[in-house]
Amino acid sequence: MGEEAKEEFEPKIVGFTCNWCTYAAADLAGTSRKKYPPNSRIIRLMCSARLDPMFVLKALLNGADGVFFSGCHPGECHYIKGNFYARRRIAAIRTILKQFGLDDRFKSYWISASEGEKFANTMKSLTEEVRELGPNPMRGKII
Amino acid sequence: MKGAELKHGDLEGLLKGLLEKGVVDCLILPHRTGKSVSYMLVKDADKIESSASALFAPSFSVNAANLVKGWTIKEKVGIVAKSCEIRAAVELIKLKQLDNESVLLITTDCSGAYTNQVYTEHYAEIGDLVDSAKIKELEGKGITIRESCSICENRLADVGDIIIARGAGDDLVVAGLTEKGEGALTALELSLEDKDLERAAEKEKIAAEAKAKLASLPELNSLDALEEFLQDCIVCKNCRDMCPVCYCKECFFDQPLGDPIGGDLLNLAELRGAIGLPTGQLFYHLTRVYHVSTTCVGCGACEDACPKDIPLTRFYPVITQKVQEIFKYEPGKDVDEPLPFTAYEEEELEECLR
Amino acid sequence: MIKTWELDPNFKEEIMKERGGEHLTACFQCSTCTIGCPITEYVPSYNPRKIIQMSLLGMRKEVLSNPDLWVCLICQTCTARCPQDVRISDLLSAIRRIADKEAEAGNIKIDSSRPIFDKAFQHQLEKYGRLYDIGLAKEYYPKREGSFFKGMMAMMNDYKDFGMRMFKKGKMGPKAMFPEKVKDRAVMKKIFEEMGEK
Amino acid sequence: MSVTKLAYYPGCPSDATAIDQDMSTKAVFEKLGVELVEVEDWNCCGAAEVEEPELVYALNARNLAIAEKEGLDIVTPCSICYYNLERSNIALKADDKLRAKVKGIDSSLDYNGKIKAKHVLDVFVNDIGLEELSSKMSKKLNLKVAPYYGCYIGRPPETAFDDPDDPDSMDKLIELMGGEIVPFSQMKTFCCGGPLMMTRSDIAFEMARKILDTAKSAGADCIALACPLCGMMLDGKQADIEKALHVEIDMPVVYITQLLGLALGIDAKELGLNKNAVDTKEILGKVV
Amino acid sequence: MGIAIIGGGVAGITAALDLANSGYKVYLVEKNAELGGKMAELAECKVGLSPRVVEIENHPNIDLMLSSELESLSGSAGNFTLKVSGTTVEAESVILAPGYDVFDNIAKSYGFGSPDVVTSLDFEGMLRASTMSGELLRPSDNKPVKKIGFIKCVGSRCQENEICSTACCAYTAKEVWVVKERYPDIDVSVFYMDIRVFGKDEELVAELKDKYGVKYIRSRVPEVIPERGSLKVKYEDLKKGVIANLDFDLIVLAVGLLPSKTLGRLSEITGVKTDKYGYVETSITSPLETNMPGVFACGTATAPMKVRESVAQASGAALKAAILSQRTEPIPGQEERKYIEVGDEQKIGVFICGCEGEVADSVDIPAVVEQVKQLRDVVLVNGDTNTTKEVLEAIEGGIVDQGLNKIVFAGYTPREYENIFKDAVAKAGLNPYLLEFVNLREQCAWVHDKAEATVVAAGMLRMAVGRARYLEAIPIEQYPVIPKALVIGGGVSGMNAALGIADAGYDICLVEKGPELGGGLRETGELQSGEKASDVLKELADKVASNKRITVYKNAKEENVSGRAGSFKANIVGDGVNEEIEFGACVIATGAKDVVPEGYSGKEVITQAEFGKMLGGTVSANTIAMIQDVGEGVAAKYSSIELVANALKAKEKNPNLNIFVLYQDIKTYGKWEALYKEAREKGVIFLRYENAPKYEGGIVTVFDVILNDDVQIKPDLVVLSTPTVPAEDNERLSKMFKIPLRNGFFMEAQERPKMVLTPVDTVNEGVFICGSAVYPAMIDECMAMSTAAASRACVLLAKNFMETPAVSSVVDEQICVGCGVCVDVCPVEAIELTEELIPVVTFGVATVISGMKKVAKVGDGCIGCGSCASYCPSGAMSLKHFRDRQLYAQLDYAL
Repeated sequence: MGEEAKEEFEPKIVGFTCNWCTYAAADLAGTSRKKYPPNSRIIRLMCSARLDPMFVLKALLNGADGVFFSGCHPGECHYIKGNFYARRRIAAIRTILKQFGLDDRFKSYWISASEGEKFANTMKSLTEEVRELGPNPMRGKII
Repeated sequence: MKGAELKHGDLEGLLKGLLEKGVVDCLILPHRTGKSVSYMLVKDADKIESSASALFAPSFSVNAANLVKGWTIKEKVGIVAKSCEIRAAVELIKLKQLDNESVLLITTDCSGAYTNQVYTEHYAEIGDLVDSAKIKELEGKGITIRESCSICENRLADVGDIIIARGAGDDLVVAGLTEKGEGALTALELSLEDKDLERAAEKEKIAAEAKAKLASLPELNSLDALEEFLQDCIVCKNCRDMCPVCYCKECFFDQPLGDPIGGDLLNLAELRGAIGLPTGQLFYHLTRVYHVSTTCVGCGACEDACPKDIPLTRFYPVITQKVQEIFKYEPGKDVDEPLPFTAYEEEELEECLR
Repeated sequence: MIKTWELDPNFKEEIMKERGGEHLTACFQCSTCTIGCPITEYVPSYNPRKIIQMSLLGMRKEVLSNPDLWVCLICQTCTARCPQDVRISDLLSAIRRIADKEAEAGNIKIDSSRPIFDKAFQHQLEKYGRLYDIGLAKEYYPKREGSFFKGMMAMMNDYKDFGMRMFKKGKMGPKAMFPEKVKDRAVMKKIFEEMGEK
Repeated sequence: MSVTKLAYYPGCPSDATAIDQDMSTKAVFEKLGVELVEVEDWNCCGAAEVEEPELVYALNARNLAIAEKEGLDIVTPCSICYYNLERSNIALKADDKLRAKVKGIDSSLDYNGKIKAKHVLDVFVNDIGLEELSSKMSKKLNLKVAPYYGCYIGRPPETAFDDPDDPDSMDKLIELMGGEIVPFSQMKTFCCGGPLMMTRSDIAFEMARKILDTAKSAGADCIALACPLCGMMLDGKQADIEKALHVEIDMPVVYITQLLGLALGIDAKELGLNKNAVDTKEILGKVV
Repeated sequence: MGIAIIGGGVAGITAALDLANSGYKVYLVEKNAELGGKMAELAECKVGLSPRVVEIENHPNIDLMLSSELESLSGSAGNFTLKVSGTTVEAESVILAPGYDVFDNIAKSYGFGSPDVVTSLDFEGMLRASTMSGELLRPSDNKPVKKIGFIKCVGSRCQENEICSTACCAYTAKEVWVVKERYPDIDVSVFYMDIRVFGKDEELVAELKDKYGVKYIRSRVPEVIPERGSLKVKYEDLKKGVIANLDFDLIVLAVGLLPSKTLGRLSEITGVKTDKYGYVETSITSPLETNMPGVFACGTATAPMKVRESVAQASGAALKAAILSQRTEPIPGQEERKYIEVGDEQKIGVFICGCEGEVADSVDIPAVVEQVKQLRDVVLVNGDTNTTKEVLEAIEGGIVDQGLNKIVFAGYTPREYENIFKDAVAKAGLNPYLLEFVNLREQCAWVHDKAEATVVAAGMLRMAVGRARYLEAIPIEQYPVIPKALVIGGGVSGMNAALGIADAGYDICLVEKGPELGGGLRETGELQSGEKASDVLKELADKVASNKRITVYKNAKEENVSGRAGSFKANIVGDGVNEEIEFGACVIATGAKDVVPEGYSGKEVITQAEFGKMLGGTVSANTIAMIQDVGEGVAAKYSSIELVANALKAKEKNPNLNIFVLYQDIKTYGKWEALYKEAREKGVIFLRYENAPKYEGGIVTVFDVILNDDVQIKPDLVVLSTPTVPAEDNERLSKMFKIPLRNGFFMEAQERPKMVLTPVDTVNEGVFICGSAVYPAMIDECMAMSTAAASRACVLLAKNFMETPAVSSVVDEQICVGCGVCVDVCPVEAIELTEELIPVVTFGVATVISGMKKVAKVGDGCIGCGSCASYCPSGAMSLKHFRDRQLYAQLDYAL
């Protein structure tokens, strides 16, 4: 892709966050007025454990240029160990995505409720990384 | 492990003994139907005859585990099958689709199998028994084993309760891998002695060949490639139905759970200009490969089942193996090992996350 | 290595008996005194809080023979700022008095000319009731230098310019050559006898 | 005006090195209409060299007792004298036993704790008051002044009459006279080194230089101060400091009483301004 | 009648809500025009506090009296008459929560007055401003701040304010953390004397030092020197033995706390005694009671403290006040609610609130309204509201008048406001789960520029409308609340909690695993206040024994806990008991235990507790070495206090005793600072070390950081302050009650980074924690916390019924094949496989007659994490309100 096209490309990113850590961190980023790019839409889950890898697949097949997931740091889950299970599922789906070179479009983070700054910075770096990847080949495809 | 040396001719007696001594209440084992081989459920020991030719027949019809999926009755069933089938059975035990207490898993050595179609077509050349030399020889004639078998590293029996290993010529070794297996053999009044059936060198050789073969297969390394690969797919879901470890009673894809309703479809179409109507091939196969990612034994039943002859072996086992690698999990190996998705370690997998 | 059993645990009480030393133990080692002290810039080893800690522990000899005791300006900065009202200026004065007594008794040696100066100063007061600069100098310099001659030389050195300057400005006239005396000198003597260092 | 008559305690340097301060103090009070009665046969306060507190108390009990007999509060232009007088005053007032002990030395030390000890600066700013002073001023001082307070005006807390870290009584007075305060807050209460002058002149000189330097680089026309020991260090010894430390300073140093005298229109000579070690002529030129 | 609460800060707010929510009439008197007190001034606390303020403003049981002051009080407990700014209020009891004032007599040496030297409260303001601008600017020249120095203990632990202000260490850490989080490049140094933080705060400080590279410098800094455009701070570098200095461009003075200026007058009016520091006088065994019966005090009225402790005290005071009062008001949410039938027709109403400019300033609401209108089935879009009140009214109107059956609300974060809006929707007759939240303020308006924010807002609303279509009315089932509580742990906290709940009129099962009541306090000789621990225990135990409402089980354990808030079941198993009990709420008060640190052995080595007991008899020693801060475990909050109290008692017995205290931080917080001072004055020698002292051959060797030298002591007794570890049972209880632990101690529900407004609540509603089960605490705190836990339990027990949690998993039994993976991945063991006999099973090619069918069943314990739903490949298991299709809808519209 030419540089020019890259310039104009605004990635569409969808993210799943757990209610207790990362969603709270996003709120904290808000109360701290941390600006970050407007490319991500957040879907609130109660726990990382609710992340069904099908969501990731669906998002990517629907043309999301990036998908991310973020929850409490392992060991700090509000639901005691939800994120330990989530981590395994995420690892599995990443491995599958890797086969098709899609793993770069799926990011996972651990951001705790107190890490508002980290959330905002993550949104920045995520947007840049996805912008660098260019559009999802599935974008615009009718599926 | 403890085992006993036998001859091919002893197998019939051995299996009959299992029924007669009450070790199992019934048996599922391959039997010959003309040139072909399929499975039968035996209650009457007299129905077992000259098993050796069927037992080691290099043919794959269905995965035996698929036949016992949902076997939750208390009567004990012995299952005699190839490694990939027994492995699938073990996974089903973990998934509670089979009760460990009511099965006796007997694994036979496999040298690789031909599809039912190839086998019947070339029965004359292939015969009842093959070995690796024979397979090579036939390959020269364009008669090849199933692709899933050619990339299988687990052809030698090494899982289940009892293994039946082929030696040179007519020699066999039968050995118990588990307490249950050894108990069964003891009940058959076989004099058991310590046996070393590791067969490391042989295993390594098979693995090397399998790896080489795998490497030679075209790789599906992009979404475009996958799209092209699946272009003939009609989402008939036969692959799923024949998969031994796809165990749902009603598949997600047979339910309206994910489908938009009402004005939503139009809202979406309006937003995007056009939308495909669910459910797409990609979503179906990618979801399915995730669903079986830790349990897939690589038996190739999916490929056999595909009416469009899509070489699904290049998709399912190839990908699932990679997932299994990150969990250091070998499906079907040990009935007590937890499924990867039901376990965790507090610190792990950081390299698989980003 | 400080071996506490070889120290004098009563030293803190000894200090606290002195006027000004009463608050010694209130110290919580916060370092306010040391940080704010103007002298530390010139005498880096000078550390009031360390002197206090040593005193608390009973390091009597080390504290009393510490020459740093004598560089205190009594500027009261530490006293004003001390959050625990330790009154460090007064406290150090109390310690200096003990040191002085010990030195008088020959138990320690003080490596500072300040006690000599202070004493010389006090002698003027005792004698005249007021400060007599020349008397002070005449007593201080020889004692400091160890001989009359050296003392006179040192005095000359310090005073030759200064004296002339003062003289020129009418601040050190002939009148200054003689002590200004309090009339009731008897009372001065009595005061020093009763309250002075014994 | 609340104050009309005070007992005056000049302190030892008043007839020698701080004669200028003594002269100006007397002149200013006279101009202000406050009668100063010199404490009869006063004795030294003990300065910084008498370390024994009880000795200080006894010495000052005598001075206080004399003033008390006159029924007058005692005022001094010297900060150290003030400190010793007032701390003795406080100690004697608070401690009956101490008072008895002191009285036991000699009946002339019979002090009953009826009077206050004051520093002249305190009297100017807080007793006479800025308004009153202002009304009597006839001259404006077009001077940039570094007000130097030294130790005993804001410290220690019990005798202090100004803020320990940022005193401003002199500032207010100078501003009232039309003077400008140069940035000097860091040095306002920094010790001049005086107490070490005779025993560690090396340190004393460095400390004094720091004050002088600061005033100079702040652009001051002069330093104003209120203590003869500070005067000795900063003015009297300035040339010695210049010589010893190889610097050139040439910073006039004047007593606040001298400045106040100028503002009140008193003749410079009467204020002893010809007696300051560093020449003060330039200052005089800025009095209009 | 009712309860009058004086002070509308965080303590007053908390007490008011606890009382009002359990049916008491509350008069909340606040002298300012707004609620919130000091907390509203803190950088980000306002956001956390506002939902509570909204709740109070809309609460039917609270008479909010703003800009009002108490003028007089007459009458007695149960019958007070108050004059509040001219109005007469009748109350049965009074709670004083006037808060604190900030130390303002700051020494000029700190350069205070220079624009770049600010107090911590000013700094909160700067942080708030930086929140808006994105930059932390130096007040003097508006240039970005690069180096900040925090100076602690300004106006505390000093002559003007003798005691320790307790909160400063923690709030400084919090401010530093905010700075480093937001501006990692800013260099931060903190000057301190002792770091007096505990638990989570302790971890924060460690993190600040290690992870964020904040320099913690041990020096009480007396002056800030402006020099060449920067601010110089001198400090003592102990290692090098020199006075060093650092330059900063901003100095933050961590100013101390003083009793509220209004307290003096309140004391005159009410007759409540204050102590010598000006705080309300309370005792450590009854920290909430004043000398006036019926008048209680809480929060910083009683001593300087943090928000967490204030809030605990406030809840506790609420219960104390409630016990003296009559419940007269209905409990909100307990009224009969009928929900309209939602037909097939989608009638989606969208409400976008300007949030008093907080949204409207960034988002072009009319433009968003236009876009949302285009979506099918959206019948109403309202973008005209600006306040919570307005939007709540509009929503209610939309439901009642226009028959909306799906509501999308766009405004604040659901994390804080969801309950208020759900309640409003429910009141209007719509099932509350037909409400969808859009977080326009926190996650859009505050983080995006204007043009972007409008685009994002429209996108977020599309997602919400998409999801709203699939929302289901979740049947809300009610179940009766069992008016009975279980208290686990028979120590002081447990007994006190049990007595509190019993006094409020509920039956209690008090379960103690040991043979005796009393817990850790049984190991204690005297309390820090001088009272005999055994007397205190006896009094409590007698009260417990004679209280007919309390059934005590000793040598017993609770097992098989099931159920949920309001209706739990458990078995009490123990000495001759195996009883099933039912209870509505549970208080866990398991305490903690001491461990003897390793590396110190010998018969002359004893623990502080043992020494405390020894002090009851004779102490035959000439030299004692007390060692603090050694060993694995956490230092109890009372550790330093116990140490100095014991040292003092020992000195009292034998003034010639040489006591050496070897320590890192003396944490005599609050008024206990006086005890530390007394210990020093009595001649106890304190030696500060950095590396743990050694004890070998009868000699203690410690490297004293002040003297920069090894000091050796030959003690006759070595007294170790024992670190504390959690009670062994915590692990088991954590699993059983599904409450996460932190370092083995129970975690409170709200793990917000900066404040804890519900310190005794847990993630498992209906289960409360207190005392040393949370963090090893002083007896006064245990008392306050246990009363708070009792109070929170009583708020729940006061209800007639509870509603089943709607967000829980549900299984489609027709689809479930019983693979049991859901059982394995459920973190709280809420799912079980049930076996059902089935007549015919067909599998593969074979058919057998008879068989068992395994089906997953979701039990009451489900906490709604969704782990099961995400695994289940067939979709047989799903999480209500987070069903696949609901999430897919969001996904569909996100792109």
